Amino acid sequence: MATQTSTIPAGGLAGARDSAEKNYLNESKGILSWLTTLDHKRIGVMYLICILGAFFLGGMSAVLLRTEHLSGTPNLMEADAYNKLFTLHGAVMIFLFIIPGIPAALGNFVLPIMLGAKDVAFPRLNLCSWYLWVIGAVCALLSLLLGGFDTGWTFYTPYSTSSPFQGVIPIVTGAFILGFSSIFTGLNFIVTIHKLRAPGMGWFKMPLFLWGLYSTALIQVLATPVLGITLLLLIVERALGVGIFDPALGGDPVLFQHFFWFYSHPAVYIMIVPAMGVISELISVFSRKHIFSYQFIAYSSIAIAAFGFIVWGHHMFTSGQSELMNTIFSLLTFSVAIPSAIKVFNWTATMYKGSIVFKTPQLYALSFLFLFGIGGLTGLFLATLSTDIHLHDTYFVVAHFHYVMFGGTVIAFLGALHYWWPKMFGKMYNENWGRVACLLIFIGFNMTFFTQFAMGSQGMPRRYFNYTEGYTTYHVVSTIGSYIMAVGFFVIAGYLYYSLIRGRKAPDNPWGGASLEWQTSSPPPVENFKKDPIVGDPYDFSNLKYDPAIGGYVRVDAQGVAS
Amino acid sequence: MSSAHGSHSGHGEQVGHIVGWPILVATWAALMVFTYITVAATYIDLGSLNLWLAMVIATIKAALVVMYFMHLRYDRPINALVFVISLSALALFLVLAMLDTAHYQQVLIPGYAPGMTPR
Amino acid sequence: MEFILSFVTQSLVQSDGDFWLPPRRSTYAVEIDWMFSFILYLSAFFFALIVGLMVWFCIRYRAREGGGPQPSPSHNLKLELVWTIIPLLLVIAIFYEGFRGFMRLSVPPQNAYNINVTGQKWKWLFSYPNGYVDEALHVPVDRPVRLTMTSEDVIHSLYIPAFRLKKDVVPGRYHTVWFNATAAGEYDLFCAEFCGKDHSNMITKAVVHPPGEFEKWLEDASNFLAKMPPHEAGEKLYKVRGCAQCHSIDGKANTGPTFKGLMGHEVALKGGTTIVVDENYIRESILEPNAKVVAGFQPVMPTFKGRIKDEEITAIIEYLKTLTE
Amino acid sequence: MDAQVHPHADAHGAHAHSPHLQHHFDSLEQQFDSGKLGMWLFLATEVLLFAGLFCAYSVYRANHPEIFIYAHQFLDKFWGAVNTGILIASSLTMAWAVRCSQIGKQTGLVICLCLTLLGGVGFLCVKYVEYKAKWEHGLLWASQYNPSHHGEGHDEAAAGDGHEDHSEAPDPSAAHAATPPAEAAAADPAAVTPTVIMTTSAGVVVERSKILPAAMGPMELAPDTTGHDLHGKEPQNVQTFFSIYFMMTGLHGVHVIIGMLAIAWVLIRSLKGHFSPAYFTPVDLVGLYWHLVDLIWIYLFPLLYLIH
Repeated sequence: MATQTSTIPAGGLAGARDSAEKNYLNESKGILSWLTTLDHKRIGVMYLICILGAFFLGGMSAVLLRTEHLSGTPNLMEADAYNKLFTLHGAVMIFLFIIPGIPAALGNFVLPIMLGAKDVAFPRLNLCSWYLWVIGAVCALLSLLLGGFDTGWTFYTPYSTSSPFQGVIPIVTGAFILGFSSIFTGLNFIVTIHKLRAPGMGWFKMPLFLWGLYSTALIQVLATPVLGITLLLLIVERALGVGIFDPALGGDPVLFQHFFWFYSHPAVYIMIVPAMGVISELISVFSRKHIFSYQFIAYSSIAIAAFGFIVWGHHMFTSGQSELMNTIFSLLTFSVAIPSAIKVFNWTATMYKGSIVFKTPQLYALSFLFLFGIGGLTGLFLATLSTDIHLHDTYFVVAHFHYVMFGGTVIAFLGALHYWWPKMFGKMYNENWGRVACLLIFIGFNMTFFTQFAMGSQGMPRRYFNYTEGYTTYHVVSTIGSYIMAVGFFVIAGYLYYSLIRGRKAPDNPWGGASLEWQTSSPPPVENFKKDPIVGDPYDFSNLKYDPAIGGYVRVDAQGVAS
Repeated sequence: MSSAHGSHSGHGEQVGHIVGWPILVATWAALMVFTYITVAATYIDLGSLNLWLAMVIATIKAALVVMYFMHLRYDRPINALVFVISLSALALFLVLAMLDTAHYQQVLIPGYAPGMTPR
Repeated sequence: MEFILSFVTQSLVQSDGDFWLPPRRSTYAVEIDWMFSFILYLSAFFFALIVGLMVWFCIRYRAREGGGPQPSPSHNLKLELVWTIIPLLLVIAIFYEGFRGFMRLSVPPQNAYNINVTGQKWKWLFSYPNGYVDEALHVPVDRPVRLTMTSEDVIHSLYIPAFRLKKDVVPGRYHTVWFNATAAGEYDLFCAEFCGKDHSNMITKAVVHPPGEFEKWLEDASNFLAKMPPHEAGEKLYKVRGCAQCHSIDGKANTGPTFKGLMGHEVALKGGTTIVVDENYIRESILEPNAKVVAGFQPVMPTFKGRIKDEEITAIIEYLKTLTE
Repeated sequence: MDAQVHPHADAHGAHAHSPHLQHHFDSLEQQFDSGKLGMWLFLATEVLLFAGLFCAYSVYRANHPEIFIYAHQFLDKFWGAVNTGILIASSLTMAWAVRCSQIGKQTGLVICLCLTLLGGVGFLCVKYVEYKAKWEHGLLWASQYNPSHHGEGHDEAAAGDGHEDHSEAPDPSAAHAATPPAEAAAADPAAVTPTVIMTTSAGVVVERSKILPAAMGPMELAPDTTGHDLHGKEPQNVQTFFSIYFMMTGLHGVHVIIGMLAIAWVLIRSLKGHFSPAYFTPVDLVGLYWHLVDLIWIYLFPLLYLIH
């Protein structure tokens, strides 16, 4: 390929692009060339395909779960099937979709380009991460074949060591392997950001998305190994009877919860911090205005990552954790509210006096502000000791984390997908359908989960197959909402697929973004840049002008042309 | 081999720090001495100090290994920072978990282990 | 401040639940609900502020033909400090109030009436001071009650929404909680920690008796041997005295032989002999369980000698007879 | 000369670089630093992987010192010390191997790597001897913990090994004297209630029921037998120590094996002459890993073997 690239005169294709142009997608052909690729962009695309598959599986199980709840009596499945299904939904969504979602799929694609690098620091390790993801997914499927698992994604002992279903060990093994996939991705990103920034790309010249990914990677590297050892202990506990967590053998089940949440709370920030990074990009680009207070947003990402390590005990307020630790963890938990609030205020301030364009990604960003606002604020109820006692393990918690994980991360993921879709595949999608789908998802989401706040605070416990009379209306409204959301997702799948085969050719810079990925072609060449990109302020849009002829933005000032 | 070296010599820089053999041997000797001390110390009853003494010696040994065998003393500071941060996370985990378990001991049923084989 | 607080508290006591919260039926439910409402209004304010600004900016600054962004600063330290420090003070206040409420509900009063609770897959057993065991929680109104809870198998969690009370029930530990019910009635009692197949059926009632009636109920209920037909009393004993843990009634062997069709049938014993199960064998097996162990089972049953009355054994035998028909 | 051909080595056409330079790096120094940083991050994850076990250890030891004091005597200080020596020596040879590769001494590199590998083999052999002894005495993790000859188990182990350490090892009875927590617990009726001790009608054999007492209502339980009938010697839940012991040494052993595989890989490459002062990163990184394995053992040895 070196010879191929050298035959194309650098920069000679700026105006006249034709289908013969080489890019990372058509540079080599055949499934094998993808499966053995070391190109971060291809690995990102492979991740994207895989996690969308996982998202489909998790989403379908959610729809089935909601359907079951149309009435308080069994109507679709039996209790065991329900329990396995909600466990599957949780485990798939968390381990296979949300955690790798933004970092591994989209981050992999754009991180090196945003840095002006040719690839991540360790391309082989990157491919290895993807294969580990696949192996983890295979373990999850294997566990379904072996009878499934009904422990909940939290695998609390002693239930998980005594559960009658044989799928527990395979899924725990799968989660263990997925943990290493996540660790290697994080490790790769940290080294890449430290060592492979293009000349002139200082830490504070990086787009805020990269600060988000960097913070995420720190958590991945520091917290995930603890999940590894926890799951390893769980496997030997169940297979061999090593009684460290099982009270029947003299172990301590509350200690397991400490172990589990030491990872799994920071993991919540693995899920949300990259989403926050995405929103920083979208709000700024589509308001055509410099992000408000870059440094506060950057530091608040790091702060969230750091505080994330000292708040895990708030999952254990009713578990038998000592009162002292309940108090300490409650106090520490509130610390996370501050950097989150700073971010939200700064995003809002960014829009002030902007020139706001309502493209699909921006609609997702606005939805994010709305939904994450609710998700974040309801966190206050759960961080407060006295109210958490009542709300713990009810649908209030379910609604809260769906507002953060779905209303936050998935919405940001969709925003990011729409934002970088032209860059990844070189095709534009239909804006109008994009807006319709966003609206459907927004309405469906609020119907599904806002009702769950009320139902939870009224006392409906989570993970319930049946429910008592009083909660029927809530459940029915919630289920209808989930159907509306499902329709929204099918619309997205439809027009994105259509864009791949029939979509308008995407310009290099359809949104007028100022970060480096918009300086290369859509889709980018294998080596990311044909000529060295100009590193500048990633939120300075003053020298980008809309050119109706190509349907995108071009640089207008002399310096840009000169280099 | 020499050709590879030659092609590189144009850069003129040696990456990494070479630790001299006397330092390696001295480190090894110190580690052996500390191992002897730590074993010997267990025969003196110092109460709870025994544990702390053993941990202090182990930490000195670990520091020797990290600084000289692992070159951290001569390495880029970022690598040391990574290592220190990982140890801080470890400490955080240990301290908070121990603090909690120490406080909830009184609600535990002593010796509860009904699943153990009868003996 | 105190006045406002007591006013709000009063009005909350009068009201009977709302859109957000179920009826409040314990003393500290009032405090928790006050806290809930405080956070709710505070959150609503901030949410309205953010979304209001967002919508306003969207309308006011939507892109117009030819118009770019207006010049505005991209940072402002004073503003940053304001929206860092105000939330900080607010969350500290919330933490402190939540902490005080938590401490009050963590420390049971000295004179609390104690009831022992056992969680097991998938039911609750409540053991009263006189030794009587019931499957529902019965408590007197206006009297502090302490629950001393443990589990036999996996983690459960005792949850009574009307009392705003929740605590995990963990094997190998005794967790205590307390409450003071403020009105007579029947309230839902849930298991809130996932515990397997029938987790969502692990529901019972918390029955709050009007003044003076709890003692009467307890006496009546404890006297069930005299009041119930023997086989019904035997069934109750089967459930609450732990037989059900090892002896099924559906024909499946568990830790011990099933009770289904046991009475009157011949069983093989350890050591090669056989015996016909009759009243005497049942009685012996309860009092000296390891004297004649059925082949294929471990001698692990505890003795009930001195801990079970003759009438109770008779009732259990009567119950076993019904399982053969 | 160099069998290691990087597919991207020449993609970066602008400058002529060492064949060891991958296409996405600008200089060997950048590549080396990246590798080092990556390895240190990986070592950080290893530290946190072991963090879980150290945490479990600390939690149980802080709350139940009697278990650890009693149980550690079944571990053999002598073999533990031997293994510490072996690992430290192998760390020296590994560090020396890195030095050899840095200054281009091929033979030295190969010899040092072989010696390091030998150290790993030695360590595993000793571990085998130790595990075998535990296995024979039923001193295993919780579900398999079934010390065949109680008390004697230890004596045999002591007699069998015949190392001078044992002559000085505390008498088992001294350890048994250190059981008051168990007895104290047993004397407290509230604590007795839940313990699973039942006398049979004969009143002689003490049997642990598998049935949890709570099933009978927590109020009026357990006849008046007290804890020392159980065995009178051993604190409760000694199995926890062995669970932790096997998990810690087992996971460490796995790391030793992985380290040995990595060293073998580096050895093969060094035999092929892949390394030079310009390119020795794999030796260096494998060395870092091996030192970390040593580092963890430096803590495991006093924590498990040298409990006082």
